[in-house]
Amino acid sequence: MGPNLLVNYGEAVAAILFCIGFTNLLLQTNLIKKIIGLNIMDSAIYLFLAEKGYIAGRAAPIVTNGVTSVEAYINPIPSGLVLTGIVVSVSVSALMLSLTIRLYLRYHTLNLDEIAAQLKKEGR
Amino acid sequence: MDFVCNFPFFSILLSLFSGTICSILPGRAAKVVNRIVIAAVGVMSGILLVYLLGTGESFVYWMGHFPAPWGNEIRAGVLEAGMALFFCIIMYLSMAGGAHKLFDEVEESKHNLYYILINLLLSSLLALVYTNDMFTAYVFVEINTISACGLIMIRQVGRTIEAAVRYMIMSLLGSGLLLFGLCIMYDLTGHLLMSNIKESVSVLIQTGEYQIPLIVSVALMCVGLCIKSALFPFHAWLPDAYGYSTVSSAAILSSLVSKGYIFLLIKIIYRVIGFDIFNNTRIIDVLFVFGLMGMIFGSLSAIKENDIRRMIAFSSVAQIGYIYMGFGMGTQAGMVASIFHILSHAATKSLLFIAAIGLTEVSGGSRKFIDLTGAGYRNKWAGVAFTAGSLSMVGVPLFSGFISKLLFAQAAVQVEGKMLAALIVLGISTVLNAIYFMKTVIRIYAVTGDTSYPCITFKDMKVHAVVLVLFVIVNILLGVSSQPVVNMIEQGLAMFA
Amino acid sequence: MSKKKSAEEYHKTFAFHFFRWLSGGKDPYLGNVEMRPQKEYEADPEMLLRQEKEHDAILDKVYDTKHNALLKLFHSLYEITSILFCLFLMALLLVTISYLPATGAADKPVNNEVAGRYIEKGLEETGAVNIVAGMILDYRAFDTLGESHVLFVATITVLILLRLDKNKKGEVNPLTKEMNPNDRIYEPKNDAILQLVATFLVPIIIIFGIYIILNGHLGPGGGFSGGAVIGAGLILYLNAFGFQKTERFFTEKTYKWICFFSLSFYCLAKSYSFYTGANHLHSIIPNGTPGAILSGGLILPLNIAVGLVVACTMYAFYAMFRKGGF
Amino acid sequence: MYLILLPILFPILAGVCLLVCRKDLSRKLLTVTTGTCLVITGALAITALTRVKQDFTLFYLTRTLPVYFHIDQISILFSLLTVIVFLCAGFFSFAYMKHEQKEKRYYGYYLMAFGVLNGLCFAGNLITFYLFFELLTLSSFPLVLHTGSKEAIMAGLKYLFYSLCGAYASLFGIYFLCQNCDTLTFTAGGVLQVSAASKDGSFFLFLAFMMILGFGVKAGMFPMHAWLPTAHPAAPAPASATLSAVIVKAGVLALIRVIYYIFGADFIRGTWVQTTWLALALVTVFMGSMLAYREPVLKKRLAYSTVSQLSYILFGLAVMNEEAFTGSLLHVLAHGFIKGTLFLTAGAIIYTTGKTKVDELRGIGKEMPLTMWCYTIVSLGLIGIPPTGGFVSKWYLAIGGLAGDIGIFRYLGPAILLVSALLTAGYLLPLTIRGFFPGTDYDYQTLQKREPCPLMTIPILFMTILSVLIGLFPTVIVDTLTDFVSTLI
Repeated sequence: MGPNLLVNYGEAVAAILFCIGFTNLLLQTNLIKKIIGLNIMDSAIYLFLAEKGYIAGRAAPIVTNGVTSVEAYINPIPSGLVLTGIVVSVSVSALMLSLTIRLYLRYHTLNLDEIAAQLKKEGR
Repeated sequence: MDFVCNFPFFSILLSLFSGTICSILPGRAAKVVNRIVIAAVGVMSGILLVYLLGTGESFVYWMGHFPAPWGNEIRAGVLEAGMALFFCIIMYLSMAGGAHKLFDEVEESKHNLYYILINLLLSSLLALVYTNDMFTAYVFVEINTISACGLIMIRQVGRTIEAAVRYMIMSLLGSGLLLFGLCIMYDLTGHLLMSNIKESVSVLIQTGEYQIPLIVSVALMCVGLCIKSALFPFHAWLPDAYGYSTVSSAAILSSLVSKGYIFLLIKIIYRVIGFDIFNNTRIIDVLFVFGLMGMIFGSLSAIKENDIRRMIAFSSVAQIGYIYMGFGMGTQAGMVASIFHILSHAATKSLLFIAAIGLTEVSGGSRKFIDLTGAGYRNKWAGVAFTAGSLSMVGVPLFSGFISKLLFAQAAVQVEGKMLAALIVLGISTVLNAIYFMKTVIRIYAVTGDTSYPCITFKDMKVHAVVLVLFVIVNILLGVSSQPVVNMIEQGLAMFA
Repeated sequence: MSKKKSAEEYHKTFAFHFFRWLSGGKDPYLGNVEMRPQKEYEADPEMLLRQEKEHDAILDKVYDTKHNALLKLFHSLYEITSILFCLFLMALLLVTISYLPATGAADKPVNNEVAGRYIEKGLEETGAVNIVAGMILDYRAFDTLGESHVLFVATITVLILLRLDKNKKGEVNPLTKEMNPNDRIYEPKNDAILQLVATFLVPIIIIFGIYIILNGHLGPGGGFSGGAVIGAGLILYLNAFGFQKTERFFTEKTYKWICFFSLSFYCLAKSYSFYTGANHLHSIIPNGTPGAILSGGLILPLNIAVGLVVACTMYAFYAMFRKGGF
Repeated sequence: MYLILLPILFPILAGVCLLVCRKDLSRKLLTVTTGTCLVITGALAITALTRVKQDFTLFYLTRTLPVYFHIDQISILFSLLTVIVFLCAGFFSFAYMKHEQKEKRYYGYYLMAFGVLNGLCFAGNLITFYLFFELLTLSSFPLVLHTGSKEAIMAGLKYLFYSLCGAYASLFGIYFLCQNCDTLTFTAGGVLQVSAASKDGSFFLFLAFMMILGFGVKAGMFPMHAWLPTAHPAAPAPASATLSAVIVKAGVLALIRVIYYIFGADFIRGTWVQTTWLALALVTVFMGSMLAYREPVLKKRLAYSTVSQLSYILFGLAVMNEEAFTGSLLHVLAHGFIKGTLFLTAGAIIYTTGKTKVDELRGIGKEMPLTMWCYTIVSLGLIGIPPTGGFVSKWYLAIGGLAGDIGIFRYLGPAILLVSALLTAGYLLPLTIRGFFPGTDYDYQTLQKREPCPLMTIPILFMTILSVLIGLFPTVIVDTLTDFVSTLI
C-alpha cells in the first residue's frame, strides 16, 4: 500500500464510485439501473479528473485582473477533459435510453434476461 | 512541408464533414456522397502511402497552431497510411456488396442516416489510425462505438436491438476502463500526446517511480480495448450483432470496427508505453492465454451453430483470438503476424459475410444450413466466393489465411516458452476451422432435389458478383504477394518507434 | 354613508370577487382550465398475476429452468465472478491511488510546462479569458470537434431508433406497430399555471443560455452548457404549450438545417485553422482585445455553433423520446 | 524457362474454363475437348521433363519461402507415371462416364487434378510441395463425391478431413523446419542444420514422425488409412484408378521428399522413428491384405489391396538402403500400372454388367475374356509371380529388407511380405477362377460376349503391357535409378 491513500481521499471515493457503477452495469438486469450505473461510472471519472486538476489554494482557470502567472490558477487540462467527457456521456446515455424505450415498447419489460428469453422463444 | 502531408487531415475532415452533409440529403444522394468520400479517402491514402514509402520517414501534422505538447497532433507513417488504404478498400467493397440488401432491411427514409453513420465511422477509424493523442483517441473511440451501435440496430428487429444493447454495455465497460487508465496515465506523466507520454514513461521506468500505477494504467487500457474488440470472454454480444444486422454492417463491423480498436492498442503498445516495456509486464501473458482460449472456444461455438451468419460471427471470435495470441508472443515477428492477420481477416471475413448473403437470398431468406443445401448451384458466384473465403480461413496455400498462419507459426517458433502451446492451439483451431467451414461448403454444394428456390445468374447480381470477385482477388493478392505487405508492416512498425 | 348595493350589483364588484377567492368559495380557473381528475394508475392484480405466470412460463419453456442445473450454476458463477472481479478492481484501484501523487500538491507531474503555457500564454495566444475555453477550442480543438460529432452521431442513432416515418409504400413500420398509436395522450392539458410560468420563464432561460454562450470565452460557460440551458427552455415551452405550438417555429426541418449549418461552419472553420496552423500560414482571424465580447478569434463563433447544435439536440432528444417526432 | 509452368497451369486453366463454362456442351464436343487437353498436357509434361534443365522460381511467398520448381529423377519417375495413368484413365472415362451425370464437372476437376499432380512432381521445395499437396486434396475430392449420393458425400468428407488433418500434422513440422533449415529446397541428403539436429535431436525426430504420420495419411498408412477403402468405391471407376495409382502416390512422394531430401536418411536411420515407421508399414501390409481377403465388394477389395501394397513401398522407404529404395521406386511404377488396370477392369465390369460383388461375377471371364485376361495378368503381377513388374520390385524389397540393419524387422519384414503376397493371391485370383471356370452348373446358353468398347479395352491393354514390360526389362529402369539412389542413401 502506498503512502498517499488518505491524502488522495477524493480519488479513492472516485475509484469506489467507479466500481459501484461498474458492478451495476455488469450485474443489474434492469436496463434503467444499468444506465444509472453507467452514469455513476462516468461521474466517478469526472470526480477523479477534477481531483487531479485541483491545486490547493488556487483559483479557477479564468484570468482575473490580468494575472497570468502559473501560481495563480489550477491546472486547466482536467477541466477541459471533463467537459469533453460530459458530452460523450450525455450522448451515450441518450442512445442507451432510446434503445431501452424501443425494447420496452416491443417486449414490455426492462429486464434484459427476460428479453433474451422472449427472443429465444421468437426463435429468430 | 509537402502538400501530400495534408492528406491524413483531409481524409479525416472530409469524412467527418460528409457525415454532416449527408444529414440534409435524400438517401440516394447520400449514397453517392458516401461512395465518393470513401473512394477519395482511399485514393488519398494510396498517394500518401506511396509518398511515405518514398521518403521512408513518418511525419507529424499539427492540428492547429501549436506544436507538440500543447496542441493536438496526428501522425502518419507507412503502417497508418497502409491501414487507411486497406480500410477504405474493404469498406467500399462491403458497402457496394451489401447495398441491394439495404432496401429490404432498412426503411427507405432512414437510408441517409445509415450513410451518415458510415461516414462518421470511417472518420473515426481514420482518426484512430492517425491520431497521436490519447484523448483524441478516446473521443473517436466513442464515435466509433456509437456509430457501430447504430449500424447494428439500423435493421430494426428485436434481435438487433437487444444485440445493440449488449454491445453498448460491453463497449461502455470498455470505454470506462480505457478512460480511467488514460486518466491515471495522464496523472503520472502530465501529457496526453503519445510521443510525450512515451518519453515520460521511459523516464519513470528508469527512475523506478510510480511503477504500480503505471502497470495498472496500462492494464486498464488494454482490458478496455480487449473488451471493445470482443476478445474471448467478452464476446457475448458478437454473434447476434454480426448475425442479424444488415450485411454491410456485419461485414464492416467484423472486419473494420474491431480492427480499429486493435490498431489503437498496437499504437498504445508501441507509441505510448514502448514495446519493450510492455513486453516486460505480465499483461502479454494474459493476452496470450485469452487469445488461445478464444481461438478454441470461438471455433467450438461456431461448430455448434446452425445458422450460417452466426457461424461466421463466431469464427470472428476465434480470429480475434489469433491476433491477441500474436500480441501475447511479445516479439516483433508476432506483432507483424498479428497485423498481417488483421488485414487477412478483414479481407476474408467481409468476403464471407457478403457471399453468405448471396447464398441466403437464393434459399428463401433462410440462413439455416438445412435450407442452404445446394445454394452454391443456385448462386454460383456467391458459392465460389464463399468457398474461396472458407479456404482462406482454413489456411489453404495461395490464400491470405495461409500466410498469416505461417507467420504466426514462424513467430511462435522463436518464443521459447510459448512455442508449444501456440502451435498446438494453432493446429487444433485450424482443424476446427476446417470442420465447420468445409461442412458449410459441402452443404452448399450438396445436390438437392428441392427446386422451389430460384436460381440467380450474373445478370441479376452484377454489382454483387463484381464485389465478390474483387474480394477474392484481394484475398489472393494478400496470399500470393505477401512479401511487400510484410515488408511494409515491418517498415511501419519501425517508424512507430 | 355608502349606499347599500343590491346583491346583483355587489356580485359585479372587485371586492366580491376578491373575498370569494380569498375564502375559496370559487376556483377562478374553474371552467377555464381543463381539469379532468386523473386516476392513479392501479395495476389489475389478476393481470399482474397472469403476467408473472407468463413470464415464468416463457423462462421455463426456453431454458427449462427447473431442470437446467447448468444454467443455474452459470448464473451463480457469473454473479460471483463479477462481484469478485469488481472487488478486485476496487482493491486494485485503491492500491493504485495510494501510489499516485498527492492531491492538491503543486509539484505533481500533471502541473508541467503544458499546463503552464496554457495559463501563462493562453490569453495572449487565443484571446480567451477563460483558459479552459481557450484550451478546448483552440489548443486542443480537434478533441472538441470530435466531441461535437459524438453528440451528432448520438442524435442520428436516436433518430434511427425512434423517429416515426410516414411510409409511402404502405408497409408496416416496426415502430408504429409497437408504439401506442394515440401518442397525443401525452400532450399537456391546458395547464394555465404552467403556461403562465412558462411565458415568464422561457424567455429568461433562453436569454440566460444565450448569455452563457456569448460569454463562453470570458467567463465560466460555453457552447455546451449554454446550449443545454436553451434546450431546457425549449423543453419547458414544449411541455407547457404542446407540440402544435412548437411546431410553428421548430420542426424537424429547422433542426436539420440548424445542425447542418452549425456543424458545417464548425468543420470548415476548424479545417481552416488546422490547415493554416499545420502549414505555418498566417491565419486571418484576429484574436481581438482580451475581455471584449468580440474577441478570442474563432472561439465565440464556435461557441455559438456548438450552442445551437446542443440546444437543438437536447430538444430533439426530448421530442423523440416523447413521441418519435417534432 | 516458363515451359515448366505449362504442364501445370494449362490443365488447371482448362479445367477451370470447363467448370465455369455455362453452355451445355454436347457430349462429343466435351469428349474431344477434354481428350485434346489431356494429350496436350501429356505432351507438355514430357517436353518439360526432357527439355527443362533449369530451376524456376515463380515468386516469393514470404521472404525465405519461394515457390520454386525443379526437375530431378524422382520428378521424372512420378511425372511419367502420372501422365500415363491420367491419359489411360482419361480415355477410359470417355466411355465409362456415359452412365454418370455431370460429366463436365468431372472432366474439369480431372484436368485440374492432373495439373496439380504435375506441379507436385515438379515442386522444388517443401513449401511449394505443400501448396500443391493441399491443392491436390481439394481438386481430387470433388472426384470422390462425384455421384453425389449420401455415401459418396460422406466418403468425400472423410477423405477431406483425413487429408487436411494429415497435411496440418506435416505443416506443424514445416513451421519448425522453416526456422532450423538454411533452405527448404529439396537437396539430396537433407538440409537440416547440423547444430539444430544435434541440439534438439529428439525434438526433430518427433517432428519427422509427425510428418511421416501426416503425409502417411495420403499413402494410407496404418492409423489413418480408413479413408481409402471408403473413398475408392464411392468414386467413379476411372477416378478411383487415378486415385489409387497416382494420387495416393503423392503421399509416397511426400515421404521421399521429406525423409530423404529434408531430414536426410542418416538423421532418421537407427532411431525410434525408423522402427516405428517400419512397424506401422508392416502392420498396414498385413492388415490391408487381411481386410481385402474378407471383403466381398470388388472395388473395396481393390482399395484394401491398395492400402496393403502402398505400405510395401513405405516399408522399402523405411528400410533405408539402396536395394529397398530401388524396390520401392519400382513398386511405385508397377503398382501404379497394375492398380490402374485393376480399377479400370473393375470399372469395365461394372459398366457392362452392373455387378459389384465378387460372388456375382461367376463366368465373367467367358463374357469378357479380354478384360479378364488383362485382370489375370496384372493380378499375377501384383502377387509377385515372375516375369511381371511386381516380382522385380518385391524381390528388391525383400533383398533390401534382409540386408538392412533394422533388427528384428530384417526377418519379420520379408516374412510378412511373403505372407501378404499369398493373401494377395487369395483375394485377387478367386475372380479369375470363378470367371473362367464358373463350374458345371453354369448356364452356357445365356452367355453372350459383351466385351466393352475399344475406348475401354485399349487403355487397359496398354497399361497391362506396360506392367509386364517393367517385369521383362527391369534393368533399364534399375540402372537409371541406381545412380541417384546412391546419392540419397
